Amino acid sequence: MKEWSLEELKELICLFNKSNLSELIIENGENKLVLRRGDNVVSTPSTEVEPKVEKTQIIKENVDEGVYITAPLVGVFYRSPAPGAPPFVEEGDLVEPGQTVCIIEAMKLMNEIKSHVRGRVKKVLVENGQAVEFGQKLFLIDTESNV
Amino acid sequence: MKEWSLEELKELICLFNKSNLSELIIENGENKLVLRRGDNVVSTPSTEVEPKVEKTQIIKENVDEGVYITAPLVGVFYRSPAPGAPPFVEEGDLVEPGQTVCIIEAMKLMNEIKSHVRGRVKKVLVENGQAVEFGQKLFLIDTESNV
Amino acid sequence: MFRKVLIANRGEIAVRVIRACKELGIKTVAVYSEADKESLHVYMADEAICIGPPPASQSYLNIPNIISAALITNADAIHPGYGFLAESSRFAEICQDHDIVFIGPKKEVIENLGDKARAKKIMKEAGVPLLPGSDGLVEDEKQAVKIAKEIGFPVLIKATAGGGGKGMRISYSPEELVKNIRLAKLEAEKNFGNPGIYIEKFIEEPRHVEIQIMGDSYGNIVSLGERDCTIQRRYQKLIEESPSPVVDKRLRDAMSRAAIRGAYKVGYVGPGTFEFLLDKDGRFYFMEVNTRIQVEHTVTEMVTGIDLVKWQILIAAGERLDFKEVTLRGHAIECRINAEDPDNNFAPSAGKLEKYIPPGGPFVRIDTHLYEGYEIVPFYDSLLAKVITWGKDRNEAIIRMKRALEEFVLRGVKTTIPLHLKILNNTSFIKGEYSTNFLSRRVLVED
Amino acid sequence: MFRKVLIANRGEIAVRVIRACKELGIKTVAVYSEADKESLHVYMADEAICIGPPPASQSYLNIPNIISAALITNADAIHPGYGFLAESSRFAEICQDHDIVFIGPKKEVIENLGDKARAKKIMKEAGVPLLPGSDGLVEDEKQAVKIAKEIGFPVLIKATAGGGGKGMRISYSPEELVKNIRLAKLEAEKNFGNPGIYIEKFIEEPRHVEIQIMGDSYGNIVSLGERDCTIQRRYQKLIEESPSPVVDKRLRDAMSRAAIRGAYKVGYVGPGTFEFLLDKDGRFYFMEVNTRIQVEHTVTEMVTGIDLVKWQILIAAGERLDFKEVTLRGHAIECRINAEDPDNNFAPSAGKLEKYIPPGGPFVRIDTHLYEGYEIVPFYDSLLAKVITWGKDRNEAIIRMKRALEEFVLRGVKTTIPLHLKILNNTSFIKGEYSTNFLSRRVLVED
Repeated sequence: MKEWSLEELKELICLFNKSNLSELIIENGENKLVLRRGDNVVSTPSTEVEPKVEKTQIIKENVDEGVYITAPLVGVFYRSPAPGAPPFVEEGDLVEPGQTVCIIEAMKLMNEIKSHVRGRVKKVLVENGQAVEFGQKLFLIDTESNV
Repeated sequence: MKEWSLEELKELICLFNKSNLSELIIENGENKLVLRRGDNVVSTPSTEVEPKVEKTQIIKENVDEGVYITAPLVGVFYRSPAPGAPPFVEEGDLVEPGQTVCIIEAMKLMNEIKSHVRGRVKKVLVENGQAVEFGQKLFLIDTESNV
Repeated sequence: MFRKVLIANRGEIAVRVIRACKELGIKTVAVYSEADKESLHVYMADEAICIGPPPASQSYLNIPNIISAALITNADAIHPGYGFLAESSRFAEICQDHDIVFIGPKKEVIENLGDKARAKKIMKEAGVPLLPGSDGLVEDEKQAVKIAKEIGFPVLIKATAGGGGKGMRISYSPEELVKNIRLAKLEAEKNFGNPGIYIEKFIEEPRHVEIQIMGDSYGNIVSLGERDCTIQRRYQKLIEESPSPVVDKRLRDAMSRAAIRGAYKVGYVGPGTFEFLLDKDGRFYFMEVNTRIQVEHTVTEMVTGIDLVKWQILIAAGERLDFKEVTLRGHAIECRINAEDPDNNFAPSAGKLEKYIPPGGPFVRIDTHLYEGYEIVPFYDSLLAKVITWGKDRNEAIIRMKRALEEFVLRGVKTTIPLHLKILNNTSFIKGEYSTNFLSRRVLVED
Repeated sequence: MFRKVLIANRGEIAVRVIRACKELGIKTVAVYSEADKESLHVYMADEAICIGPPPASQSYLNIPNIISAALITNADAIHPGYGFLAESSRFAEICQDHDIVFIGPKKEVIENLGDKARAKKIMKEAGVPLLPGSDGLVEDEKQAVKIAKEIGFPVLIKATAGGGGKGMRISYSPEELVKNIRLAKLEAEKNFGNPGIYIEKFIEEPRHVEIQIMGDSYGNIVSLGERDCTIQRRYQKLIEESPSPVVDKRLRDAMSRAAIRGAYKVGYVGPGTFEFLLDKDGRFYFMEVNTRIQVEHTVTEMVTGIDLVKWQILIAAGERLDFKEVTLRGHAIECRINAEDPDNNFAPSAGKLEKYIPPGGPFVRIDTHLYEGYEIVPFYDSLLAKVITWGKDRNEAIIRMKRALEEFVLRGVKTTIPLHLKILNNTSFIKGEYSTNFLSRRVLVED
């Protein structure tokens, strides 16, 4: 067998990459050329990526059962009117439109954030004292179930 | 067994790709060539990519019925050995491997271009006196029909 | 030095400021509207805070959310960029109230220079030449003719309640003036409900030439030469260059001295721009001061070798200028590439950038927030990218700009590149002979 | 002036030459191999001709196809770029035979300077300092010791048939020299079948400093200052800068004078590079002349403001240099970004550019053939892009380079950017204290 030049090998590898071969062996007396595809290279794209997409979709569907109360301004989120005081709402509580659900402190001013829907607090999504940006999800409210 | 050139290997891999073989082994004394199909490689893109491939193949068959003689060098294409002389080949002519089909002038040298296949000239794709680049299609040769 | 700077802006200038901060070793906070989630400044900054919905009034002009974003991220300083809150003395004051450094002049300076009448008064006191005029309303025709004779014809009659070019009339002689004053008063009464008019010298074929100055907190003020911003379309600058093709060393020095005098008078700190009208005889008249970094600061950077945005931040942090004068080398031109369709009356264009290949190679600079796949949103100004070229002389800079614009691939959105190429190929432009009406008189009429 | 130039190259340098031609108003012809069909130079040129299959031997080194491409497109001249045919006197001759201007020195000059022994002889005659040595083969140990004492220890024993660092031995004393000469002869006999050896002064911790000269056809030769190319990996330059942190005005002038003397001696026309070894005491020794535009010409452009590629073409077309001396302004650095994986023994990397956002902003230059979606092919050298930054001083240029490399988004291919950042953060590099073994001794060992 001939001796493969670097250029030819490069091209051969390129070709092999594009093909759907798993193995290429050229033997000629003492000389032998073997190209073998890496397992993980092959398997990864199909099995790994697809479920990911599915998963997020599933999560979204599970999670989305309800509506969000989002931050209408940037600031620090507080669950209760004062340190030590009980939170405005707890998970499981029923909220009415106009009911204060939290405070966001911005520029030293305490802004009461009110619910715009009627429903049950399914999840509190931000910790007390955490900074929030505009539009950040604060509460998930279940408006569907029998309230 | 002969020594495989890169060009031949390319063609072989191409052929193998299109076939439904899973393995091709050519052994001849000391020489051995093995092509093996990757299982997973085939399966993943198959659902997505295959229909596309089929389509191009169909189109290709309609349009391409035959093989191309391409320019092996850059230069000016001449159909006849001298101005005023009859062309080497006309559409409809039968060509044999090794038969001169045109001249490409490069650096003031006249290079006779020979056919590598047997078949009938289906189409002359370049005009006399036109400049051609490497790989440019010059003639379409019908190798299938009864010649 | 600051540890963290919040950039209260978007687009290319936000990217520009982030770059300066990175070179200074300062952490950055980007703020963005919901429309700008995918914008480059959001990716480039160390932190990013959403401050509101797409309309600027609710996001990039939303002072409480911006201040709050600075407070929750512990930013030491806010860089306002240009536009939006850059010249808001109220914003500067609120920053100060919250112990955040506003990267710009003191609020009093912004106020004094932001009010045109007050700014002119200060500059007059500082000995900066103003446009001669009636220095107030004109009462009758006799007074008008007297003033006009003093300042010399032609003169411009302006309605005190007018604006944007409305209610203006040019007069070349006393007779014309008397006639026009009557008409102007009538028109002003009718259109603005106020017949008050005043007179100013009319500059024929003026050029917009501005002086870039930089002051520190220790009383040092340096001029970085001029920029010629004469090429405009409806008062929007399109092409800027430095140096100006009509300014020689003597004039540059005179304009620089005037600007520095004015800057001293107000105690100017940071980069500032003194805008002048320049007439055919090389006389210049103060127009206004821009108390911020300008879009076209880039051309000054290219000819001086000085990074203006880095210096702006350094000065705000209390650093001292380390140069007393600058040397201009070669010539720089900037073209503002807008998402507008010049073939369709400059209608704004939005859409996804399908293909994006910026120009490159020697002496070509791109300031942009674009990347391939970016969705151009229609909510803000239409500036897509600034292409800046440098050349050993003006001719090389022009030719290089043509080369750069021709290799710029921007697929998926209409841009002003064809208009720029038309200007760059125009003989009057190439000769440097043009005034503010260049575009309407020499380029757009051809269409 | 030429009407049409064919560029016998690919990648970033083909793009660079096309840009120069565009600025000169010259039409361009790109040639490309089948693997480069989608390459940027093919899109940017006015015409493009496929000249062969992917292997360079059959395409970019295929002289008949390249000449033929020039003939069928009526190109006046061929620019060879660097690498491939750039220093082939045979190619230069064939161009001449076909009345095509080869944009480079005359073939005799390429031949004289391409032969290392002949080049050294000429330079010696011109008074350019060479590395002191045995001036031919060393016969016996006695002679060797005598020569070594003359030139001073340490000395390097080299096998005349060796190369690439093979068959070299350093000796610090006469005793060591005697011992090493025996061993070296034995080794040379064994390894190369030729026991011939010679002696050269050994430079400890040398720096690679090169002088860029430019000559025209009228006997004018100008030096454009030096470039420091000391940062190398296996004789491949990685980072280049101008000026060199260890060259002062006196040394620059001395090296420039030497290079100009050498260039005069051979009648050099066009841009050329005189490579020197510089020792710790500021003595410099001629190594070789590169008779082409170099990869790192960019840093010279940034500090001189002179477009070297444009001048190369102008000079080939018979133009006269219009400058006699140059002023260096600030500092410029170039990083060569290669498609190699520094974490995997610099294995070449190929693949599709999934995401590509080049750095931009002030004083950052990118020379590249990349664009988003481009497929990096494995057939040619691994240079992806050159990032060049300019700063008012070396420190600013370094900081700016870090900023630029950190904002460079190249997804889909492994690059040497992490290695560059490691170098830029290295204290010895920042101080400018490093020699040719810097990378192996100071950076790569840390891994």
